[in-house]
Amino acid sequence: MHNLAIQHLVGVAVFAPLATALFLALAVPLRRHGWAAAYVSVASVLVVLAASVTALIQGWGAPPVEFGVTWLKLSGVPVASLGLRVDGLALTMLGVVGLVATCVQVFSLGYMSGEPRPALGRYFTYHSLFVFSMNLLVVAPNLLQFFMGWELVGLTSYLLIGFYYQKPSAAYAAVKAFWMTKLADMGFLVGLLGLYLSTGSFAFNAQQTGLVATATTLALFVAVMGKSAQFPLHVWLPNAMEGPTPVSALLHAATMVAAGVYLLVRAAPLFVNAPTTLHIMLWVGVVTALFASFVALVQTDLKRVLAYSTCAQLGYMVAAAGAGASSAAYFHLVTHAFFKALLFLAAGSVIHAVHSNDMRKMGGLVRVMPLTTAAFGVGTLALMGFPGTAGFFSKDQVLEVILEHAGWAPAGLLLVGVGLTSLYMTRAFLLTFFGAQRCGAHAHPHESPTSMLAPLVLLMGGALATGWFGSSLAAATGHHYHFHFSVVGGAATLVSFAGLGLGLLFYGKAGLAGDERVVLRSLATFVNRALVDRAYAWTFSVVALGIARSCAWFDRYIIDGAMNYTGYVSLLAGRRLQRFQTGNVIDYVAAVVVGTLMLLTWGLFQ
Amino acid sequence: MNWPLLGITVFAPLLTALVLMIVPARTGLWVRLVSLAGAMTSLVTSVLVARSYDIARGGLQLVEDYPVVPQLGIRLHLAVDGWGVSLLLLTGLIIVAGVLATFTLRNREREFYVMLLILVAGVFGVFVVQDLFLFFLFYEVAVLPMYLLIGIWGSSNKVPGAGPFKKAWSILDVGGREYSAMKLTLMLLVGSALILAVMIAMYLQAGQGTFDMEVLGKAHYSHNLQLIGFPLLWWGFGSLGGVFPFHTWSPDGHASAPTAVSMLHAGVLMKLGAFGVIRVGFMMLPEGAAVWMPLVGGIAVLNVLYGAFCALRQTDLKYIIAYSSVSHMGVIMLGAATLTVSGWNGAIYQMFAHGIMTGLFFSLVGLVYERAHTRNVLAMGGFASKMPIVATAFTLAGLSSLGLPGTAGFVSEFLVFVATFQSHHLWWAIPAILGAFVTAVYVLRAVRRIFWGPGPSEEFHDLRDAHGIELGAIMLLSAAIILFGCWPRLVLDYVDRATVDYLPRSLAAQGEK
Amino acid sequence: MTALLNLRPLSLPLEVALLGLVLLFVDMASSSLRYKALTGWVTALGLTAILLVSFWDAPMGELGGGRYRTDAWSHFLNQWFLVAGVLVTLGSQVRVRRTAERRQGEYYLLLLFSLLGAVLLTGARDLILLLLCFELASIPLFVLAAIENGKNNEARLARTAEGAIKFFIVGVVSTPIALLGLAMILGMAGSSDLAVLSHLAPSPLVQTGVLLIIAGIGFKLGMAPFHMWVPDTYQSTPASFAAFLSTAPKLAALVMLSRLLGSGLAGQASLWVPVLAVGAGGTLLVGNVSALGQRSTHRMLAFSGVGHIGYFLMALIIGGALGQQALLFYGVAYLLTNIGAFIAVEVAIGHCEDDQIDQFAGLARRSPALALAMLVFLLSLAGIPFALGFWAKFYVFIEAWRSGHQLLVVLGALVAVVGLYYYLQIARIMYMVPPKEGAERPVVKPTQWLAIALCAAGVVGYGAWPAPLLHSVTVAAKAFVR
Amino acid sequence: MSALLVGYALLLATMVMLALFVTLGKNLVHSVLGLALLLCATAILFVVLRAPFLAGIQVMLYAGGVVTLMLFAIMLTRRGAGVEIVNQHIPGRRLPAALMCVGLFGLLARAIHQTSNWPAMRSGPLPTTRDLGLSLFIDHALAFEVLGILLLAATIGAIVVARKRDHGEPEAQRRYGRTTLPREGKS
Amino acid sequence: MNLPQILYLACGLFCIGLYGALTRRNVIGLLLGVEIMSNAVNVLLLGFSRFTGQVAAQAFAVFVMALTVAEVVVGLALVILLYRTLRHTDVDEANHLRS
Repeated sequence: MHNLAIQHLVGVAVFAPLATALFLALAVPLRRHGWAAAYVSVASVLVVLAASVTALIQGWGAPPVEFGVTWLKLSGVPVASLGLRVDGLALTMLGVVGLVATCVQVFSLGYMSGEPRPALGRYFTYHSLFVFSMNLLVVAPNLLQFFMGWELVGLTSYLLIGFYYQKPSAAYAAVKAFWMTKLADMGFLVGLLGLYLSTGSFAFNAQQTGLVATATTLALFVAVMGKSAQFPLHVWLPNAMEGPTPVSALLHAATMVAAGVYLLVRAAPLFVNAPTTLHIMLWVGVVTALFASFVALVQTDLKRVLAYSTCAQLGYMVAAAGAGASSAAYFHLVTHAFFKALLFLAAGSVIHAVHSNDMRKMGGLVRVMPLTTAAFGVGTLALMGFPGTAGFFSKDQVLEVILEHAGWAPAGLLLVGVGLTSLYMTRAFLLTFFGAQRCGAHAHPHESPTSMLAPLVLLMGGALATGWFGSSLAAATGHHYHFHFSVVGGAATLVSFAGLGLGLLFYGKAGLAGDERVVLRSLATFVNRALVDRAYAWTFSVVALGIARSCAWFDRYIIDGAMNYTGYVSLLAGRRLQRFQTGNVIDYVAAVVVGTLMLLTWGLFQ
Repeated sequence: MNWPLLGITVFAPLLTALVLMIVPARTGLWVRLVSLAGAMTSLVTSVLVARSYDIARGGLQLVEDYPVVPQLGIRLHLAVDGWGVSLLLLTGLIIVAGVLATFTLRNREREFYVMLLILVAGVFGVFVVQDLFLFFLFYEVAVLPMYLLIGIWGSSNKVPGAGPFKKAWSILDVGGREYSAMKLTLMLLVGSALILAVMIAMYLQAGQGTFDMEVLGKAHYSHNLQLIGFPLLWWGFGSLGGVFPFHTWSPDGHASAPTAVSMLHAGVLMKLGAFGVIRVGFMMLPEGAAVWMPLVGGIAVLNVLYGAFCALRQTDLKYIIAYSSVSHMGVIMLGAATLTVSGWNGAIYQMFAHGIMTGLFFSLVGLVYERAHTRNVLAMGGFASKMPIVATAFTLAGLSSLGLPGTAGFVSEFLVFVATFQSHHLWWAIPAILGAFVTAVYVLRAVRRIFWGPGPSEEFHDLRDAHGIELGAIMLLSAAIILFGCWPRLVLDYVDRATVDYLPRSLAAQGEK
Repeated sequence: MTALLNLRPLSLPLEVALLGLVLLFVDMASSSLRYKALTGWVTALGLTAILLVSFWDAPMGELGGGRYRTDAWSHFLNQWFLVAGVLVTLGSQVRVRRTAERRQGEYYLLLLFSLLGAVLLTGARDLILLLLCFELASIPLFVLAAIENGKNNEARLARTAEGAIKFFIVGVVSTPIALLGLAMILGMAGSSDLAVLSHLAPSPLVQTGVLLIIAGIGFKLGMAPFHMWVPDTYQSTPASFAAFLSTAPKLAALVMLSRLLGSGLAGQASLWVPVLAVGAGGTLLVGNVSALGQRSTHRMLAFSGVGHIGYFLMALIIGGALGQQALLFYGVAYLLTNIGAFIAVEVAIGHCEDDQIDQFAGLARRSPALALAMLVFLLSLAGIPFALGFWAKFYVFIEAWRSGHQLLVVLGALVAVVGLYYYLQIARIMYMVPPKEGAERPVVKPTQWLAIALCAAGVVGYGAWPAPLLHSVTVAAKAFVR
Repeated sequence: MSALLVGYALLLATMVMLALFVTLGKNLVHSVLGLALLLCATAILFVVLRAPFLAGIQVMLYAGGVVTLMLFAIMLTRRGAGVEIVNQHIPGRRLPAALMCVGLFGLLARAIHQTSNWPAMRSGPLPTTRDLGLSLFIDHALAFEVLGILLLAATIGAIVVARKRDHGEPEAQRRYGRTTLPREGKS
Repeated sequence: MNLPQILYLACGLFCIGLYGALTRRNVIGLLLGVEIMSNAVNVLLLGFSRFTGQVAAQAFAVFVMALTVAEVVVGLALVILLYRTLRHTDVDEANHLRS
């Protein structure tokens, strides 16, 4: 009975948003009204939050439960089921999703208030759909359902990035995001199938060995790279910033992109059997963390800074998972969810005020929007890993386990990344909120309404506090963790302060002019060449479209041509034959005689 | 319940067609209502058939058997297996949607619906008839009305041949609707001729004096017949199934066909071809199939990728969808060629899923074309703001076609991919999965070009969203996509039952080889 | 002598002859043009009556020591010859009244002569009798083809004369060729009785004879390359006469070949089967490919008819009862379809100066029923399911495959697709091309409707339910080998 | 005996020469007359072949009837009085035609040459005219009847075809058609 | 004097007649060729009759003659028709009906 209650709660958490989304999709007048839809959606997400939190409290420490129905039968035998897996991991993640989603939706009430009403309705419908998809993924009892949720969040990401579909760049960004993640998802599919074929199930803890394990997990990891924006499949994430900022906060910072890491945590039993994969993961994570940090350093778009920062932080998580410490990755995931959501929402608040993403058009906002500044500041500190904030604990754990399992080389590189993080965040913070006010004459920045500030406050709390729950979180996922001071942690803190100092040095006085330093400028030129982006563009426009062009030509002129020429030649043959039909009867008589001769010759000599 | 459900399902459209001939032509509304009633009758009886079918028992059920030509052993032997149940449902859905989608047709609608209903009767017949001869006959009945349907109600999209192709192209009037109709008919009939020849050979070699598929399926055929007969059947049925070199009627045909016809044709008719390959080719000539299987599978894979790439290049909306059909039919053939339970289930389910999906696609394309008066996607843009429902449904269909979970397309593609992993030809999986990705590329590209981007320009002033009865078709099919994507067992359990019955025979032949 | 006087087996031909006599009197008695139309009615009603009588009075028996014998086979054929006669008489009345008003009597009389030859032919079991009946069936056709067509229309009259003279010239050269062959056979056998012929020992001269006969009859049949006259003559004659010319005499020629080769010279089968197989293949190809791209309806149908002869020859070389089944079935299908098609053509475009297929433009709107009927005939000609023509082809294919002519079957099936191309051209123009400026609804008289409706009913009815026809064909074919 | 043989050979040679004259001659009337001679020569051959009755028919029917008909036809179709009727060959046809005919003759002759199982001479006397009559009226009685109808049909047909056109006639005649109606049916 | 000789003669005559039929421009000239051909058939028949003693061959010959006459009668009528409508009797000029 006890378990059943939890399942009901979790079920509500999963299906309430689905019901809402369907309801809003079908109740056209309601949706077109906009606000009504918004409130329905917010109400539903509050229900989700309540259910999630209750379930979390109720199910704390309880043994995992699974509940499912057969979804697919082959040869009359069930092979796959859909259902709920309720365990610590799922419950905490549900909580995170519920909380962040609630914050974001409430924030959106203010942020999106200027949208046309039908668009507003659409926006909240998508949001509900997203919450459903994400929760479906979170509670997935097997890899198949996980995949479904995985794809559905990809879909909602696509829809939400393309929310301003009339803007060509947004439309393009949405499609690009979908393509990239879909390309990576092919890996998921392959991994899924490989798992099924080798073990006969879709379970997260199926036992594989050797090459099969490596292949399967590698394939799955490709999907993770796509979803969690790991180098070199990260290119969609900066573009994804074309979506509304709350969307970036929820999907492209806190939850959806973290789904990849969640998979690594969820399917850790699988990955454990594949050391090669883990090794690759580690280095992909490290490279991403470093690369993205460098790129973030020279962005002028506030959201892009945050986007690359997300990339980098996901790189930390992946690296941690690659080091075999999925709990550390999960810890960082959770803390990151809060402070990055906070950062994005604060950035959203700013953007709402100045109507621009460009940091060069901001500055000096601390005077008009103090609370936002505070929120952003807290987020920045958390991200930098300022001692006591959430980021401090999680990053510390990540670095520590990496050092422990993988040695100094990756850990050292990640330390450099920590310094860079501090540097670019300081830059962003200073450029946005301090110095001269650069938003044109006709803009009148002002503090955002309460609906936007309340979530900020809530998340500020999260960003500051979650770090202290590290051990509980580890316990929930069946691990042991206890914070303790370590060498690498200390080093990280030092490096972080160094970055902060450097940032103050560069930008404290100079403001925007800080970007003019030679190092940064050369970095900017290098990064702006955007080799990765161009490689993709070239692959698509030259290779893929080239193949497509030749296929189409081949089809039209060779395949169809063969057909057409068959017809054409038959018609010509008909005309040729008709040429024998001269109209001269003597020819006909001659034909009779020739026919007779032919008959006789052939008949008598056969 | 002793109603002859199958008989009603098959002959209700025919009777409706006859009734239509009596209905005065001036009363267009009556024509449409009568057609709708006929279509609904078939849908309802299809559902009843599904309900009456006992999955646990399996095999052929609801048997009806009447002699037609006793001298040749031809019988009207109607019976349904699990596959039949699912495909009947599909056909019922599509024809109802098709009639709804053409409710706005205002050009010789009586003849149109007569043809349409005759066609549908043929389709229903193929799925439930258990006599090879009548199978062929219904097949032809389903194929032939296409000629007039496309030729009269179709649209032209001339393709001027370039360079050395110019002369032949202009003489044949490539791309014209009459050209398309003729090409379609001739290519399919060449296929039919081959089928006919093999059918006669099978009938004579079995020597039982009957065309009963059960009997013919168990008969022993010489190695030569198996070896030669199978590729001919594959060619013959494959022509309709859009198999690679014989698919070339399909883009032009679909592009020229009117909405409901495209819906039915891509939605159901092409399935007849694939169904024929499986039902007659694989199941009756299993040894031949075993020998040719690598080629069949290889071509199927080629289909998937080739169709997708061709679609990527197209700028004509209908061509995009038409090539996507070619690509998806490859998935069916691929599933069939794997000779696994999962593959065959996937193939049949793909027929079902693709049928609904492409039906939806073509109904939407019809709407867009009707309102935009162009099919050139490059000229479009921003339509979503004027026709949100169409945009949504189109996206939904696109998602199903790229195999997004929660849509029917996912289930079938997933099953087929599982099958390719299980088959002896693991490499088939790679291009197949890649094909699914390319599908994502062209579908979303099309969505972006048509519905997204800056608002529709001045020339598209009479864009209106789907409304009234048009919504019926869209809603019906959209709901079906989601329903059967979320809960595939509604259909898959039937399919699975039949596959379990049928597959071992083919596998045994494979083993012998 | 008593055998000679027992004319019971001859009753059907005698009835036809009697009808001819009646017709002669009616013609003479109908003093004014107004009454000339009576001759058509008399012929139609008379033939119908004979047909009806033949259903309950089917005399079987022999005459002249077995040189003439009626059995189920001949009876079946006779009935269908009568059907052809009735249909053509009905279908051509309007046209005959319009263009040959003063020769209506002669027209029907000659038609009856030709029919008489055909119905006598079916019972003949003697070389000489066969020849004479065959010629009786043929010679009136030369005249019928020449009967003027088109009032005061010099161009059309010239065309008619030209077509007729071509028909005649090719025929008149072919006849001696057949005669030479027959003479060789008869000389070598020493008797004209087919029963004696079947024991003929093979020798080069006999073989030559067989081949010459095939050549000679191949002319009438329109087998390639003896088919060249066919399109010209069909084009020059009115469609309602082409309806007759393309069916009854062809069937007669097939009867002749069946009798001569199938029962008389069955011993030489190893010679004529391969020869005819090649002939069949060539005819299929030449007929169907030549019809591609034809703009003249008559010519197209003529070449299509040539193509059909290919299928007939396929049926012929199967041999035995099975072959006869296929042949007779195909014959009935072809007869109903082709007569229907030609009459429909005459109704649809008969009043036009030329017979270009463009004249069909928009027929589906001008006269939907006529267009539908024409479509049915076209589909049947093409061999599309649920039309009688499909069953006929199918049956021929089955039996041909069974007897080992698989390649011919595949060829036949493929050229059927080629055929579909040009048949659909007419369908296309009827249904898809808008009517020309000023094109009127075709005027269809009741007799024409009746003829077309009967043909269409036969094509569709037997197409939907071929079992009864198949049954009677089987019975007839069994009698053939007995 | 040898004289008979010489005569026989001469007869055959004459026939061939006459046939060649008919086909190669330049004047149509001469050709027709040549044909009459050929037919007469054939009649002589028939006598030699012990078929005197047929020889008689040959002379009467052919030489008398057919040739006369042909002459009539020639006269009727002359392009004008006094113009000599030239019996031309079509240019460019002679060589192929000759080749064909020679080829055909070669094939036929080869068949005759290779045939060895000639039917044996029937025992008893050669058939007489009486035998022929019996054969015609008993064995082939029906055929003979049919022949009658055939000839009737041909006659009627010939009249139908050769009769003057109807439509050029004055309207008055057409209206009172009774007086001008043909009576050919009686024949 | 034997059967093959007569047969050779008959075939020879036949081919000569055929030559005429193949080359003559005038319909009547063509008919002359045909006459020679059927005459040749009769020669052949009577040859058989003489050397095998069959009466059937003779009977056949009678019919052949009658048949030929019938054809000639119709043919000549057609010639007259042709002349009347086209004002000539040349076979190679009647070539207006063609594809």
